[in-house]
Amino acid sequence: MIKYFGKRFFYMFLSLLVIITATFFLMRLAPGNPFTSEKQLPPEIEANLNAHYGLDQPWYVQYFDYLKRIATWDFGPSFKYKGQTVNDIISEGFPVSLALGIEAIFIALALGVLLGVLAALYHNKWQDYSSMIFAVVGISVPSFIMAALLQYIFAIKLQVLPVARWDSFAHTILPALALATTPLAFIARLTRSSMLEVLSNDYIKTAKAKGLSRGVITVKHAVRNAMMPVVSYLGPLSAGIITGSFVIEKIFGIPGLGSHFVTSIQNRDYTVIMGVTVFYSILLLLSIFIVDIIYGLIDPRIKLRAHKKGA
Amino acid sequence: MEKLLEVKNLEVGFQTYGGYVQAVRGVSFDVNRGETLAIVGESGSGKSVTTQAIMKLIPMPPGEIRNGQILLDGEDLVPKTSKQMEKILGQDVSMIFQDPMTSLNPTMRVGAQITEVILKHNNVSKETANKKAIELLELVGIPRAEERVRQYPHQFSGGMRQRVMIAIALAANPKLLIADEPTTALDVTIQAQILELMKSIKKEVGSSIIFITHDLGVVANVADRVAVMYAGQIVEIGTVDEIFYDPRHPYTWGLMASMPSLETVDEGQLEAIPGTPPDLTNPPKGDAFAPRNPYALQIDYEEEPPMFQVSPTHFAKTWLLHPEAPRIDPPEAVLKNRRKLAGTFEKPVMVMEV
Amino acid sequence: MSALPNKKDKFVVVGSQADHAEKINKPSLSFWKEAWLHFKKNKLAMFGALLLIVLITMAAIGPHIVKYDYATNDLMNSNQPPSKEHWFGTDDLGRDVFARTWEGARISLFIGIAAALIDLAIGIIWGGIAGYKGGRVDEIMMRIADILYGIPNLLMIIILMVVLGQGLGTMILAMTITGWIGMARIVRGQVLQLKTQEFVLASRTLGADSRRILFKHLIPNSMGPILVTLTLTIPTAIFTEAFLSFLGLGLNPPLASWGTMASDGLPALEYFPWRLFFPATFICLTIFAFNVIGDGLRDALDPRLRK
Amino acid sequence: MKEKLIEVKGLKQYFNIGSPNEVRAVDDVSFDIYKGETLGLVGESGCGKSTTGRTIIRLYDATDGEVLFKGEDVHGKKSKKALKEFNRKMQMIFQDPYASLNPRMKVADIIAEGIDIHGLAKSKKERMEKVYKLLETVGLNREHANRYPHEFSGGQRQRLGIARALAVEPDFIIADEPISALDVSIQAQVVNLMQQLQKEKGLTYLFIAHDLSMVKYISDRIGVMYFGKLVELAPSSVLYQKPLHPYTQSLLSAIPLPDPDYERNRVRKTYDPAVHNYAAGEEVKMREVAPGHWVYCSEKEFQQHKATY
Amino acid sequence: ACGGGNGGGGDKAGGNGKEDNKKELKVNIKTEPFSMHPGLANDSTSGSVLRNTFEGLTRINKDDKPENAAAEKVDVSEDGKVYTFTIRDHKWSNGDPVTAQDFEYAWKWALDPKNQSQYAYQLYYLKNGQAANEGKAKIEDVGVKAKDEKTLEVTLENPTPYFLELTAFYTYLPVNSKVAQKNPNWYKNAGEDYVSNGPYVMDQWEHSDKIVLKKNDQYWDKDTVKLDKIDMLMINDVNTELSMFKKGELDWAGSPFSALPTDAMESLKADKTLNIKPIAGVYWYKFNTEAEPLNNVNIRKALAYVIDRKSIVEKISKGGQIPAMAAVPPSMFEENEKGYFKDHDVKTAKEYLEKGLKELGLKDASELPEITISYNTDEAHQKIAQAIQDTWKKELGVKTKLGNEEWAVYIEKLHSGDYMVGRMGWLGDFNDPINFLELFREKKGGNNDTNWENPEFKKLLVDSQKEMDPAKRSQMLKDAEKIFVDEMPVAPIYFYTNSWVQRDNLKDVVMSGLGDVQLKWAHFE
Ligand SMILES: Nc1ncnc2c1ncn2[C@@H]1O[C@H](COP(=O)(O)OP(=O)(O)OP(=O)(O)O)[C@@H](O)[C@H]1O
Ligand SMILES: Nc1ncnc2c1ncn2[C@@H]1O[C@H](COP(=O)(O)OP(=O)(O)OP(=O)(O)O)[C@@H](O)[C@H]1O
Ligand SMILES: [Mg+2]
Ligand SMILES: [Mg+2]
Repeated sequence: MIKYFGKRFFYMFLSLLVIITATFFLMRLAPGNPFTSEKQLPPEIEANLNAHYGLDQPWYVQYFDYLKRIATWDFGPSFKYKGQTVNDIISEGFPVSLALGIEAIFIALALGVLLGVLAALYHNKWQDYSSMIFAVVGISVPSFIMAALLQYIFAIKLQVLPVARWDSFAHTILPALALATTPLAFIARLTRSSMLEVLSNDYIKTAKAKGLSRGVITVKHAVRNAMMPVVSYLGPLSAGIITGSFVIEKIFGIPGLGSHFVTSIQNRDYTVIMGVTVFYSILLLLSIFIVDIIYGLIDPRIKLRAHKKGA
Repeated sequence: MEKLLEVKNLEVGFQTYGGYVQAVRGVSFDVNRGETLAIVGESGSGKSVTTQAIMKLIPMPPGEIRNGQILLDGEDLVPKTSKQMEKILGQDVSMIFQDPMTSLNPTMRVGAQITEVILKHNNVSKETANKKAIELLELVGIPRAEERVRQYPHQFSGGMRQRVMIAIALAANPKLLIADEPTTALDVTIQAQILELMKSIKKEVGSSIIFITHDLGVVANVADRVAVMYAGQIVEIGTVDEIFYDPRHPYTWGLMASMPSLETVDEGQLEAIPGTPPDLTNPPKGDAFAPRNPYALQIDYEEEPPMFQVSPTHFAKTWLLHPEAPRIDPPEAVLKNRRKLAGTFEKPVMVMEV
Repeated sequence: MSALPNKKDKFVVVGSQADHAEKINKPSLSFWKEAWLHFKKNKLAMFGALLLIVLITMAAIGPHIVKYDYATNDLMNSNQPPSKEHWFGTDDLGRDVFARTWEGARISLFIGIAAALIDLAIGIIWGGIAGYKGGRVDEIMMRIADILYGIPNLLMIIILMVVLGQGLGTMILAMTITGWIGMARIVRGQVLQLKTQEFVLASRTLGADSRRILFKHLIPNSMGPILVTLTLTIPTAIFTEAFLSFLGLGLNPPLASWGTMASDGLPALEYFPWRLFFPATFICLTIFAFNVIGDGLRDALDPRLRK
Repeated sequence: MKEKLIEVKGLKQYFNIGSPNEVRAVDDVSFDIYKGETLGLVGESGCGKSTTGRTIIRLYDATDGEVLFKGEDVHGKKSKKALKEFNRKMQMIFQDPYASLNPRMKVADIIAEGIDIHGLAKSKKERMEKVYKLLETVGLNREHANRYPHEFSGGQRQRLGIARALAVEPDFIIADEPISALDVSIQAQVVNLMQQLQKEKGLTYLFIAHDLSMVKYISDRIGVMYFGKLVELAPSSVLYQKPLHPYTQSLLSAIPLPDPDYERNRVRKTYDPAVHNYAAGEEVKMREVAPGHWVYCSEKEFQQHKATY
Repeated sequence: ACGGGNGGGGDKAGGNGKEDNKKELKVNIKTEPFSMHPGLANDSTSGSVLRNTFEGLTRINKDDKPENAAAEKVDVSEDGKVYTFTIRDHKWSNGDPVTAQDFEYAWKWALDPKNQSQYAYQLYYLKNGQAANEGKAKIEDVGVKAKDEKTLEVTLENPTPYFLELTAFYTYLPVNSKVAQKNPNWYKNAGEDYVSNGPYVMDQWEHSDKIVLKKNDQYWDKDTVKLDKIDMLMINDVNTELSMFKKGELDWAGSPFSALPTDAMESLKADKTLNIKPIAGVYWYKFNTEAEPLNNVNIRKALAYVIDRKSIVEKISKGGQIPAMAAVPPSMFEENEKGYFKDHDVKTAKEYLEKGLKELGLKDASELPEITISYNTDEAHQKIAQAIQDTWKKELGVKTKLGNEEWAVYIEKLHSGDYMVGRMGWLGDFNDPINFLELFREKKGGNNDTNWENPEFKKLLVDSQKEMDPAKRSQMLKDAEKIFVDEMPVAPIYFYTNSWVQRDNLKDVVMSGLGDVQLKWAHFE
């Protein structure tokens, strides 16, 4: 077990290193720099700025300096937002994205599983068709359109919810819904197909032969076993969702982390790009790891062992 | 003997893309209290479908029970809803499936899978159910049962799992236990253990058993009576001795002859049944076995044979038993074992129903 | 008994019909034919297929059936609602939305299909080799895939777009750079499962080399899941294109894709809804079509669900 | 003395070497197979029968030991060409008639795969002729060439598997439980066919099964395996009449026979490896108790066996 | 749709109107400001906030003229090079008196190279300002000196006629030197140490979310200030912003804090809620005068003359922008409303084209090399580019292609001359025509980009700097502009406007000619 964790963490560390390296160099490859502005800076000033942020150093010095800093969980100062550090940006934006993300995951999971289970239980009946049409429609609408539509309908036309911003619970409803739509639909479909598979298993027949009621069979025997693919989808998904969505945050004016993904690149705010990437990657790797652990909890057959890594 | 189960003229079919499959075509038999009825027959002959129909486990759709009655203690199960069946399943009838590897829920503790049935059908507390589960595991010969209840199926070997399945099936003291090829997936030594276990349990608990297999050796071992199925019909049914020592249906002959026995020393060819089973989407006219039957009569190709009674307990569905049929001797392998059994009628009697 | 009519002449032994016995009555159905039969029964999937055919046809002929060119401005006639003249209305530069929609269909579908095909090629090779070779090779190849998968996709795409400049090629490259991983995993999983199957062993005992085994046995038998994944990759690509357009990283105008049109039309939702409605509807319909076709295929190709 | 076609010497096949779940699937097994005979191999599930067969045909690389085919080491380094030639001479028939045929290939292509790989047909026509001939050899007809495996019944499929193996004109065929998945009524078809082919083509078989009655019927000699070891090897009738190793005895006593009277009286013996009570350092190996009758035993047991034989 | 939206907005506005004197203002500043330190701020968002929290020496008043603010009195020396400011008696929000030292400290801080101020060049007018910033002179030698608590003496490099305009700019704002020296991080967050001397103080700063200003009790002119609180939200999406305005969640939408969605313009115009005000800014297309065929002045002229600016402003940008046929906005040179040539002058354009082609030895426009129009990724730029592309093709038969880049890349491309035709917007930092001409003074000047240079033009600009007579100076600049337009290194497209919607009862929001907004006097009626 310890060996397993050791190996996992080693790989996580390795992945992270590769990700950091790749992003670091990709970023530097991108033309433009953080200090470009409409009115060109005098070259002396620019050189001065570069020197201050260490951008005049050879790449390997910058690279290793950066690695050293990250090792102490210090992502450095933002190049654009004077006086703010990347750690500040993350620690301010992440809680918002996290709260929104959790709400969205909750909606997606609850409704998605419900729909998927219903569809599987009533395979090829109207319940199945309507759930799946709902799911496919959910998948078919790009999130920026969905967000704009929700906003238009509920906030502007019906005036029942606020248009935007991050204040009260009412403010969270539309963005959470918009954020949840696609995963909801995915989860519904995943659940359906894995439920169908599970339902065709012999142990479901056994359960029926025991005289258990349909509800008990569904909940105790089928759903739990059908959750595996959902869990593995949920891992990367939640990493993506809780770090915020650019689209949703932009349209709903939410001060989350997601907008930094895009704006930091556009601003060439190197440290923010790196910081956000590293943070996201760590979350992603962790979530994949957690998924594997949950796997083990759900399915006792899966042993966390060093030499046999679950595919 | 008292009849526990009566199946009358059961017809089951499936709507499939390839057409309508008449999986069970008018099957009638009964099971007495405390007896073991073995059902043998080729793959696809409708053994599983018949028994699953009794438990109403046929997926509907695409399946349907088209016709017939299934009387359990005189009560017809066919019209029952799945809600009503819940009370009967597990309690009055329970089932063991072929593959012990997949018949248990892999993510649930073995104990919970047993107590589940007990709690459903008996009004007892969790602890009592737990105790009962441990007792059951001991009954089916699993050592250290107190520890084992807390383990998961994957921690059990195939034979042990099948024992667990038996424990589950027995949990609510069912009147009828249906075992659908319970030993096919196991190897001989373990098969022998499971068979012994089932026999001893039958003695102890007194349930009736329907035992499906296509291994004649197993049949000889466990059965009191044997039903031979072919193409969705019972073609012969009788006591185990009658079937093994005085079979009347050419398909039964074929089965017997195609198996070498340990004593067979001769180097001759085995008597294979040529050809393949009929397609049940459009079963052939007349006797379904005729195309593969070396003794087929002209009429076999034209008219379905009726059931003939050969003894109070022995029936066979073949024109060969018709008074006008020519006398035909079974193959060597069958002849060798043939015995004159007490109770056999002088002449077969044609009956419409069993 | 006496009820029986005299059939004496019928009671003669005629024996078995050995010939008849080996005959296969059912018409010969290849795997694909059977799958098609199943697919046909799935009304939703058939609807999707039909929809897709219509969309593809329109992409082919659509731009030619109106007299307007997708790129020509007509500022005096900007933002006209749908009319007899302009069936889908005009956009803010007065361009005919109908012509642009079908021009956009070409590009969106092209992006989708190209990205999916590239994913397919890389995925099959990568996943196939990893799965078939197994052991160390598999471990290393999958590790690489894992690491690539760990890089935030969006970040990667944006950075690539920025580094290489915007354009169709970059867009497809950006999408496929991590897009193939899903496919590779599917193929690997299939191959892992199949390679211990007896028909593969049989081929090996006959002396078949890895290539033959991979391409004659393993890949054809993974076709079901591969196809399903493929039908789901196409909408993902179309989707990503739309998303990138929303970020302003779309194609260079006056080229139109549904993505650029939709993100163009989004702010006009309240005022000139047709500018969003048409491209958005067609994005949704296309994704819908591919999804239901994918689902249909999944059901039709999965023998377990088919039973 | 008959000509030895296969000599298996000290064959070992371990899986997951070095890891905690190392499996010694085959552990130091030696036997010979004579030209033209059928050697049966029985034992309970998981005792290493399939692994033995697969290692012989090089599907696995042996951990240790050697396999000689016509005196040549199978596992030794070989050129591609020699390997191919070897692949022709040794073939395998598999257990699961459903899994052993590629469901996406037409019967003709399945059967012709060996022909294609080894370039045994010069033209398309010749190829098809061969396929037709093979189909007829296994009792099917030409029309079947254009069909897909799933349209066939289990017995027919198994015959297709045989046809595929025959296509490269092998000398030796390993049949890994070729009939266990088949119906009783169909089993005989396959067994008959195999016997007929053996007679016609002078084939040699290694016949793996756990259905002892069938094994006995088809084999000239039988080997009994237990946990990766060969524990007894004898001509088939001898093995049934005079089983020496307690495991063989137990195995035989567990087989149900289609005879109710016999069944009512059958007494099952159980095997407990502890009965041997081998002392530390005692050499346990295969010893020839009577001509052709080998048992895995210690010197002490050997003397006992000899005495009571 | 328009009526409904308006109705909704009206309801809400009416509701708010009931509470007679609403004292809270809600605006959207779109994005997080880069910095709230006057010396570090380098973007308009930061400016929008700072302008209302700090008090510079001067403030642009309702008449768009600098008036004394933190300074009570200004004396200018004869040669126009020495300014002596007397600081008004007033306090920082924490009660500290505002002193001349605070100004000296702030300006020197910004010029100190170790402080990385990107806008330090705004202070280059000070003597030794540039040298100090480039590390070539000591900070102590910069021409700003606190003679005593209340007297600030500023020495300039050159006589700068518009220096009092500059002192209202945010880089010239003071910083409480006591606090700043004690806590170098004082400006990073709202709180006790974030002290200012303007009409409002920053009460709350939730990064990327909002800034809340409240009335400054210590402000010297606090009786003029009517609002108690200003919420400055950061909502990036302009559609969302407008929707919020319509729903009553904002009191202001559009320029200068943010922008209005172009698609909404028509409906806003129809409702008569849209406000438009020309500002000192120009949108133009720069020509790379070293790239074939743009090195030919006639070709450049042809391309510039043919552009249909009226259609562009009416149909694309829609914000009431003024077609630009000159370089300097009409707010500085009134006559530029008409410009130097006719808009969409196809005939003349064709003549120039003919001439240009002949000079290049080409027969037909189709033989011209393909021209790439570059712009940075943005919908509006893209649309204009498409319209111009279309016109060039239609009217002149010139082949073009579009290329867009993301801002950071684009600007670098332009600065390095790696382009043919590229769009650029230019906004004045202070109210003086020099803003729009100066950047073309030298070929290598950082913002020229066109590689164009003209000795006469250069001389006029240099001389104007020393000219103390406003009228003469103005004429010199006009002459320079004429040369510029004649040579056409850029094709002006339009002059910027601010367009916005606001609550009807919101009054006295002062918008300068540069487009900046002052909320000092703002109030609800
Ligand atoms: N769900 C189903 N849908 C369609 N046909 C079915 C279904 N279940 C069973 N059948 C068909 O019914 C027939 C009888 O099947 P059944 O499973 O009873 O055979 P069996 O005698 O149990 O065979 P085996 O020995 O292989 O278990 C077969 O032809 C089978 O194809
Ligand atoms: N590729 C493999 N990797 C790891 N272990 C294996 C592998 N193949 C076989 N084994 C193990 O080796 C042992 C012998 O397996 P083998 O398949 O040879 O048994 P068998 O006698 O053929 O059994 P059966 O009668 O069930 O076919 C088993 O414990 C099996 O789990
Ligand atoms: Mg069955
Ligand atoms: Mg095996």
